[in-house]
Amino acid sequence: MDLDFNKEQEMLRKSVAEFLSKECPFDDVRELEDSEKGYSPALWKKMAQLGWMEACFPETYGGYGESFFDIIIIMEEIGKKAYPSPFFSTVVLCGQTILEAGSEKQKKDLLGKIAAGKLIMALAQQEVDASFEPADVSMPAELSGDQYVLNGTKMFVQDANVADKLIVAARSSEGVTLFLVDAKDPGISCRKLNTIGKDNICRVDFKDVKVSKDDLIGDDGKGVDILEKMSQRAVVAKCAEMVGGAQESLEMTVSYSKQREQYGTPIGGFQIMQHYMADMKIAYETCANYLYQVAWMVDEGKATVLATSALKAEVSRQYKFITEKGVQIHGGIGTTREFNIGLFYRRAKAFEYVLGDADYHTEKIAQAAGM
Amino acid sequence: MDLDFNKEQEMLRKSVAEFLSKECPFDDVRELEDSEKGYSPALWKKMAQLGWMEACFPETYGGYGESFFDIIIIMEEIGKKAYPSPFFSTVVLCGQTILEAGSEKQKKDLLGKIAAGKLIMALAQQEVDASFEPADVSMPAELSGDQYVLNGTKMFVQDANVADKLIVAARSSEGVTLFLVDAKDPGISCRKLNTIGKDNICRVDFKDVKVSKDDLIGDDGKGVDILEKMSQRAVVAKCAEMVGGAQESLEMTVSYSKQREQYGTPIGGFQIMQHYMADMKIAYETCANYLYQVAWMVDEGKATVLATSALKAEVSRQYKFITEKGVQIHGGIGTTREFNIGLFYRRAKAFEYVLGDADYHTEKIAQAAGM
Amino acid sequence: MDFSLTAEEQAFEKELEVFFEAEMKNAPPEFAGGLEGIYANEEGNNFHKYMAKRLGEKGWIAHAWPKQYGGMEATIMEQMIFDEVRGRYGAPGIDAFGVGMFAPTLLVGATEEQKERLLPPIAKGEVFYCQGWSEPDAGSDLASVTTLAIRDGDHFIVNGQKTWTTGGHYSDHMFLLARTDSDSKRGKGLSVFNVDMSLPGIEVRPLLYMDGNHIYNEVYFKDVKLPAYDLIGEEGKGWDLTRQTMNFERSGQGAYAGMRVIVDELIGYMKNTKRGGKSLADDPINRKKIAQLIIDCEMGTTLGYKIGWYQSKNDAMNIIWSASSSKLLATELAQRLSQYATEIMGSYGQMEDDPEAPMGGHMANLYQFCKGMTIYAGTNEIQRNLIAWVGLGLPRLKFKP
Amino acid sequence: MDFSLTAEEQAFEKELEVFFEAEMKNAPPEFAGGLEGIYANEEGNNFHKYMAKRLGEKGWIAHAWPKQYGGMEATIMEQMIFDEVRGRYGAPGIDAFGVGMFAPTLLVGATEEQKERLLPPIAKGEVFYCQGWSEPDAGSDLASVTTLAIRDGDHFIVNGQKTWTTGGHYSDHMFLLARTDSDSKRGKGLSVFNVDMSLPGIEVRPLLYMDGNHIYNEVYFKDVKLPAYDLIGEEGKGWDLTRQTMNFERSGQGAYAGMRVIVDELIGYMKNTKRGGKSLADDPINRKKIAQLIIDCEMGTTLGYKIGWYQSKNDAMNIIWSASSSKLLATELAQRLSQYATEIMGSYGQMEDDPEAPMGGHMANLYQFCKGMTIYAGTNEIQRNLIAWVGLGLPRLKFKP
Repeated sequence: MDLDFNKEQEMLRKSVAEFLSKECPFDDVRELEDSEKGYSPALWKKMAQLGWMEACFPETYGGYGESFFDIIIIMEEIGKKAYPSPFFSTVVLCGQTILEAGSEKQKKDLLGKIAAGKLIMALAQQEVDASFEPADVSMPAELSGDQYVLNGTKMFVQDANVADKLIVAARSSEGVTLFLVDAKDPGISCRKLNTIGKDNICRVDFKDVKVSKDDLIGDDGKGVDILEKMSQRAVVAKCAEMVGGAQESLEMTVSYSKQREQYGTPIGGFQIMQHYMADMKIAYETCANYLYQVAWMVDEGKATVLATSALKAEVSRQYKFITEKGVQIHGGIGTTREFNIGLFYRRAKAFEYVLGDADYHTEKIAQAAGM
Repeated sequence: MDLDFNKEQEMLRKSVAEFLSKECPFDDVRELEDSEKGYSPALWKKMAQLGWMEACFPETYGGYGESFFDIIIIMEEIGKKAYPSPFFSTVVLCGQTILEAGSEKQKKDLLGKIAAGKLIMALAQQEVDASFEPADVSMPAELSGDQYVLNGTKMFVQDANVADKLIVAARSSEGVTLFLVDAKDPGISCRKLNTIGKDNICRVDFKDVKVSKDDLIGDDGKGVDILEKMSQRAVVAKCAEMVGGAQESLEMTVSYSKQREQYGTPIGGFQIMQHYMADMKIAYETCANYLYQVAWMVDEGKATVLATSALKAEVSRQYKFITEKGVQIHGGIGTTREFNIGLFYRRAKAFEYVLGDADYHTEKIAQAAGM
Repeated sequence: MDFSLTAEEQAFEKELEVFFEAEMKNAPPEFAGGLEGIYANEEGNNFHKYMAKRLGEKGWIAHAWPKQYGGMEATIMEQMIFDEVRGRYGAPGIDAFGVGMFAPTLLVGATEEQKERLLPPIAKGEVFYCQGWSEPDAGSDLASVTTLAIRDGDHFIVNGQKTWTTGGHYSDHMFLLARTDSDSKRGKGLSVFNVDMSLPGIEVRPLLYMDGNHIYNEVYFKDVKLPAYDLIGEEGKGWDLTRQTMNFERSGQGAYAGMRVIVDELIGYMKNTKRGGKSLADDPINRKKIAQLIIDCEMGTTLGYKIGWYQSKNDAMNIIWSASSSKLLATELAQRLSQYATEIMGSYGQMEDDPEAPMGGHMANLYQFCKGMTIYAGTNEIQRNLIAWVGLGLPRLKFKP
Repeated sequence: MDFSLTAEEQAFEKELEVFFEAEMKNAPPEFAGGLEGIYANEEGNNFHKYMAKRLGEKGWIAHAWPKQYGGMEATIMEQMIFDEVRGRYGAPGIDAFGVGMFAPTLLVGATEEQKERLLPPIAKGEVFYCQGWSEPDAGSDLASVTTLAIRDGDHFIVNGQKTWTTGGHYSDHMFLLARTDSDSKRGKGLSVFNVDMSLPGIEVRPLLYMDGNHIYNEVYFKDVKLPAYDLIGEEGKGWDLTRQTMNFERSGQGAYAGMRVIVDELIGYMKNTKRGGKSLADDPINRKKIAQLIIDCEMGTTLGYKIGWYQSKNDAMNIIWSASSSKLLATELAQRLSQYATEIMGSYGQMEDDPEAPMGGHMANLYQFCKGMTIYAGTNEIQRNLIAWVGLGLPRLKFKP
């Protein structure tokens, strides 16, 4: 057992942290949130140049790494800085799906471009009924000659508005299947929704969008399996972002409480504030520890549904708890757009919906426990 | 609107309170809990002499009152003193059932005896599967000539061990039906269970117990309706006992916290203790207010399932909360048999099970709200 | 013990229902209600002001005031009925600051001239107020305000900064707490003023809420010349007056009625919505959440009656802790409501104002705005302290600096 | 970052599983585990002492101690594995007071002679301790103990009263905190002693738990003559030594493993039980409760590893707050577990020891006993204070008297 990060990992963390602190301070985050694109193409290029995306894929496919912990570290730092970018959509949701199930050609082509910062992707799974279950995908993909034709609506597709390509889960005669689609296809229309996370969540409509048989990701009808396997990794990566945000929220709150005085004393001296912050610390520390353990399990191929679902359910709950108390301790200033704790309060809620909310994962745990 | 009790009610409250303080201090409560009978026959007689039971029934049937608030006041005071007696089983569960559905003869006979303190009764509804739903009663009552024959097991029958008569819910060919049974019938065996409330909860087995057709309470097959109507009143009465206990728990805790010193200051001065107690006070006050409102609704014939279920669900939750924090604030001494807060901590749990727990009533609320 | 309404009260309730039913048809589409509804945009604020005028015509703004100031001397019970029905319809029109806080302050502490001058415009729904209390370094610890108002003949010259000035950008007047003795400390040397917001030297700057809405403001005073006749109460005795106003601030009736309506709206949404082929209304976890919200609304409503009862008996001590309790219950219920609603809606719960958002996206906004509620008007921590001190008589420890 | 066990560690885990699997067959019927299991009755205590002896033979009691005192110098990791497996089997045999608190104190603060005399019997599982800390007026505020131990030649004469003496009625020795300087105040003038409970003048009186079980005791000292060689550490420096012991007290590994097993037992019960014709295991509300318990066990277990990691690096500051955190998590999980279990069982949840009680009625007992857990060994309020002060560096305010 060795519960420290190694030197290379610490270096990666430091470089990501320094880059984001310098290149995207919180004021820029707010600006990006309010922008139509919701991210900075210039910074995206720099991230690629620094090798962040390369770190996430094996050498064969244009990367140089394969340790899942590198993704965890990058996501944690992204979380700390509340940094908006299509990294999670592109590298994790789509990248891991391709890595899991893509053909050699797709891997070389797509992952190579992602690694080089030249391809942004988005995953379209949820539909109008908002079910998180991959098996509930019902949008039809009808075989017509050599092509599949997609018709229908996908909801809550993050970064569809800025993606070059989409992976779309749709139902063929064989079952749920994943299709690689050009985001600029004229049959596709995309509308960015107004969400609490201000984070490029889109509705995407498909009208007679044609997909060649070569553009299936994985076998026809195998979409549910692929998505579930990908989810194991993606859930952990998203939780890393949340845990990073929780850490930053805790730290900024503790620091504010030491400096802010009321009644002639720092508010962090009041017992009720101390108890709030003690609980916040416990929440953060237990989530972080468990995150690393589950990430290790994923890396070792030992991940279980119970563990990833327990992680997502608890991190969702505790991130909300930490940011809620964080705002409360900040007082009025914490509720404003210009103060940073609010960025995290909003993200805690937004991220709850990514890859299944607490009730969804809670039920998965019960199933995994044999009930 | 008039949210005060009237003079007569205040007098009744005072007389009940004084009687219990004098006749059954907490040390005696502990003794009664450990005794086989679980109550004091001598005090039962005195209660009758003081007219407590008479206060609960109309004049026609041997009483002198009919205000539901008199029952509420008596139950509140019983709750405050953690007083163990078969009052709830006899006067409320069975008394109200008879009042609701008994024949004139049964009312005159049975209620008169109850009012005179000469009859103790118990209601047998739940069965081995522990369902709270009257409609789930499955113990058979087979018609054989002029008689019904009862066979089976009833669980969690409070005071069956000291009752003279039982009202037994069993299933005839017409549906769930209520039977009046002599508790000393040789076909009946009763075993007192070891429970957290130390409160005469029994298992009762019936073997070929014969009941004459005259001893039905209400019509054949109408048991579910009768029990549900009775429950409206009985739930409120039990909640009154719980609210009384909550009040006493709050008061003894506040008073202890003012007097107990640690670190050179009364522990009630520490902010976290103050916040616990503020929440306890809100919990008690809101429960008490709502209790009176629902009691008024019952008295006016306006009671709804939503209101009584909301009351029981919330009072169950808050009584547990108040006593849990009450013990915590007392510290070690609060966990002992000799200190009084523990009596209430145990009762809060025991009473949760009476006439449906929080989950049961929560579901009833959802139904009543049209879901 | 009697919770019934008299025949007159029932008739009044009916009259109000008819009135609000009709008037709410004039609301802008997807009107949000609450502070966000009336201050975040012009349509909402216009509707607020329109409704205030209508209420003023009916005499319902100043319902319980003495007749000489435009009131109708209604009973507390009638006022409660008004609050409850208004809450049920989510109707604006009552200025929380002018009507809810400053008018009672005037009734308690103003001169006859001031009452006659200032109260009737409020009663008619023609003048709107904001609150000039908090400063960057004086939040919960309000007694440490530093804004100065220094007497200069028959004027006071004001310099300083106020913050969290809810609705300041739509207000005609402010009631200001400022230090009239520059050598004074804490509660001493403070005074209360009626301030015309159009005076030269006053600058109102938006302070955006975390969701981007403009509700709050910062208000800067630079050599603002206040006429001395707008000093309310005695010079230097403003702290006592303000502490009374704090209690006016904390009743919050009508909130429960409003939330109960939202719960019903949510139930309707659930019954009409399927996820994974199953009705949201059939999910036992959802049902449990709804039941708890209903319980909370029920408990809060009854507590509201009790506060009214205490008010009708002028039972000051009980009013304080019970009003604090109601502030806690209502604001924590708002948190729970927005939490549960946004959970029940699943991914739709993250949608703010958007054509596809369920319930107008108000629940995602409330999820954010409710965080302000547990902070403003006395943080919930302060309220719990108050309940402990006033309601339970627990000792107030002093700290060594 | 590596959570794996080495081959040796895995083999050790296996060995322990085989051992406990076999030994637990000797447990009395419906053995409850925990403090109630080993102190509430003679059968349980006999089994505890039998198991201690077996563990002593294996060398597992003193696993991590230096070899000269009967230890095996095992790693922290091996100790954690031991705690976890023992917890999983709910096995007794480790004296929480002698092994868990007093032995580490001796290792830190005793003379060579004392270590050689006192440690080996503990290591062999032959001598059992109780804790002589709390007094009626010194609970959380332990520094205010008043029991006196006044030097008289080569003895100390002890007078006073201790309380909450868990297992005092089954203990051979006590480690006592007493005041050796009658003029001293608070942390000064306190000393630690090893006390033979059979000395004349010591009286142990039962202090029944709320469920009627006999776990705690009051211990009265009347002119008890302690030999001076049983003074541990320097005279008058007992407070520093005790504060270190507090940290030994607060690790609580193994608790999560034990509770995880109870959760599985509960799941088994639910799958085999129907209510109103439906399996308890199919009820979504029940499923949610179980899931939350599993989450809590998972989180706690991983925190346990982290504490072990800090211990292995002698990272004192992190050990303090993380051990406090673990005490909070474990005790509040015990509350939640007993709460949920007694809810899921419905009316059966109220049954204590009874032939018809599910899971031996232990959940109704735990529902009561868990209240002690959040109080003893440093109340949960004190633990949260500690986390704030030590873990977050928040200021410690002083009160004016």
